[in-house]
Amino acid sequence: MSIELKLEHPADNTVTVSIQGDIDMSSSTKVRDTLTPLFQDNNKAIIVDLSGVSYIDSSGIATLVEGLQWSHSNQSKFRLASMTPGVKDVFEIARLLTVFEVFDTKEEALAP
Amino acid sequence: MSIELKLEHPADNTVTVSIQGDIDMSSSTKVRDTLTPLFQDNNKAIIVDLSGVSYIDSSGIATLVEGLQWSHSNQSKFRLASMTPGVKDVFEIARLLTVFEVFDTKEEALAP
Amino acid sequence: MSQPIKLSIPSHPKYLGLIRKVLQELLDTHEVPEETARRLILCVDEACSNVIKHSYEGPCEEPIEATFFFDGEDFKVQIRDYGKQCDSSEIKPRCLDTIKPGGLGTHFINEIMDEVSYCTERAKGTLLTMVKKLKCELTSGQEKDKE
Amino acid sequence: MSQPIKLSIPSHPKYLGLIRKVLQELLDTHEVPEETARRLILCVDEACSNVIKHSYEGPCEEPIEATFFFDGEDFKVQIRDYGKQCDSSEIKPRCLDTIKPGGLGTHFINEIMDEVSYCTERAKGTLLTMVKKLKCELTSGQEKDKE
Ligand SMILES: Nc1ncnc2c1ncn2[C@@H]1O[C@H](COP(=O)(O)OP(=O)(O)O)[C@@H](O)[C@H]1O
Ligand SMILES: Nc1ncnc2c1ncn2[C@@H]1O[C@H](COP(=O)(O)OP(=O)(O)O)[C@@H](O)[C@H]1O
Repeated sequence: MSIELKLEHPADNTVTVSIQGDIDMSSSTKVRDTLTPLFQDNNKAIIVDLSGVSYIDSSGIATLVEGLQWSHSNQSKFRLASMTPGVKDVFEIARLLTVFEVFDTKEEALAP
Repeated sequence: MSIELKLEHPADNTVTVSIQGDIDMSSSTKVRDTLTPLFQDNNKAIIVDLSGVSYIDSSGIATLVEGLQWSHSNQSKFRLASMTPGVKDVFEIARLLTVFEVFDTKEEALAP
Repeated sequence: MSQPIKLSIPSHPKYLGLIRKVLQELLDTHEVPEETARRLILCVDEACSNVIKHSYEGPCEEPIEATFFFDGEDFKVQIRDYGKQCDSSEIKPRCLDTIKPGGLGTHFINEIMDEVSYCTERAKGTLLTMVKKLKCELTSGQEKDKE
Repeated sequence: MSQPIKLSIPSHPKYLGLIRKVLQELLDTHEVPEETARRLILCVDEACSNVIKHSYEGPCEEPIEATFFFDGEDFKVQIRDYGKQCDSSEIKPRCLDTIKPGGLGTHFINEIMDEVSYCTERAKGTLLTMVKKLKCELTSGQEKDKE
């Protein structure tokens, strides 16, 4: 049930965050604690790999919206990759699927 | 949660029963309904492959004990193969691990 | 109507996974299609999160009681807490036009469920009742199978 | 002692899987070692099966209530039914010397649990209380990790 996050730096000023586990009220704090420091760096692109996430609730969405807000105010990229059907459905009901930059794979999300 | 049973006839008068799923009070009837007809045939060896069973309770054990009784009264073989640690532990607490013929693999159980 | 399944957990996020597992298992037993099951689980998770956040104002040892009913073609879930009461008209989603964090839980519940009502007519706490009509869902699931 | 987790199911074998899942999840949350968890799940499953078979004399819509407590180093579970009462001295394993089907459930419970008591001092039904001291288990689990 515990969540795991893995950071990688595939290019300069680019970081990928791979999340493994359910994102709910008990784990979204850990996701925020990992993402927030990235917003303060000189990062130009953050890619969140959601392939290991089969469940996300509104607290998880809220955390990702913070990334979106950072990208808008810093002319940076905040991209979501590899959503599972369950997670995609939640984004759809939240009417946020077209608001985020969403990619089928991490590789596509990494392309400039 | 539902249980699945597969029958094979690797040799004359020999049948293997592979079980997939938890054996509890809700599914042991299905195990019995599969095993009982085999006791009435001219079978000389029944091998039960338990590799797909991670949970067994006393009703499941009772069903397998019926196989043991059949083998004793018919000079036939009733062998158990590939117990998972959870199932082996239950047999141990029931003090039945040494009473049954237990094999690590289905192949070993098939050797005469 | 058959006997309900009841689960009572302390008001703490660490038990949300447990309540989701129970509901998943229960919906599986009743052969509710996967997508519908996922959405119902989301609603129950959001309702319990709101109890923890708003009714009990943070994790504590007070109970959250969930009761699940299968009533013919209806799936009904009730979430009972013994925390702070509020005017049920205050429990509503914000306007979603601005993109900002928060305020989505009640939106999910209202979008997914067919009936939602909050009742505070009791000494303490709130009883949330949510109903989902499964008939169309089950039929559309079967239709899909036929394809 | 922290607030218990309660689960109520109808007296039917199809819900035994649900109760095992709940307990597995709960024992995971409390980091109970895998082997101990498996054995505790077996006891609860056997106790519920016995309620279905003996107290309610077959599947029905009456409730089985399970309550799980973590009390310091003790794990306590109570199983409450509202069925037929019997003299608690009658609830006991048969002699295991003869190999025959049946009569193992209470043996498992007595072997695995540290305390077992059946109480019928109530208008209807029975309250079974089982306690497992986790201290030694948790320590031996940690010892194994060190090896
Ligand atoms: N169980 C509750 N008790 C009291 N107020 C609630 C409850 N659930 C929701 N609310 C109110 O409804 C608002 C919207 O809830 P929601 O859409 O879940 O978003 P959020 O919880 O992120 O604010 C909350 O901000 C709160 O004021
Ligand atoms: N909940 C119960 N209510 C009444 N009698 C019980 C209950 N549980 C067990 N018993 C009695 O104890 C005996 C032994 O139970 P058990 O070891 O589980 O084996 P089995 O149920 O296969 O007979 C049962 O045959 C029954 O007479």
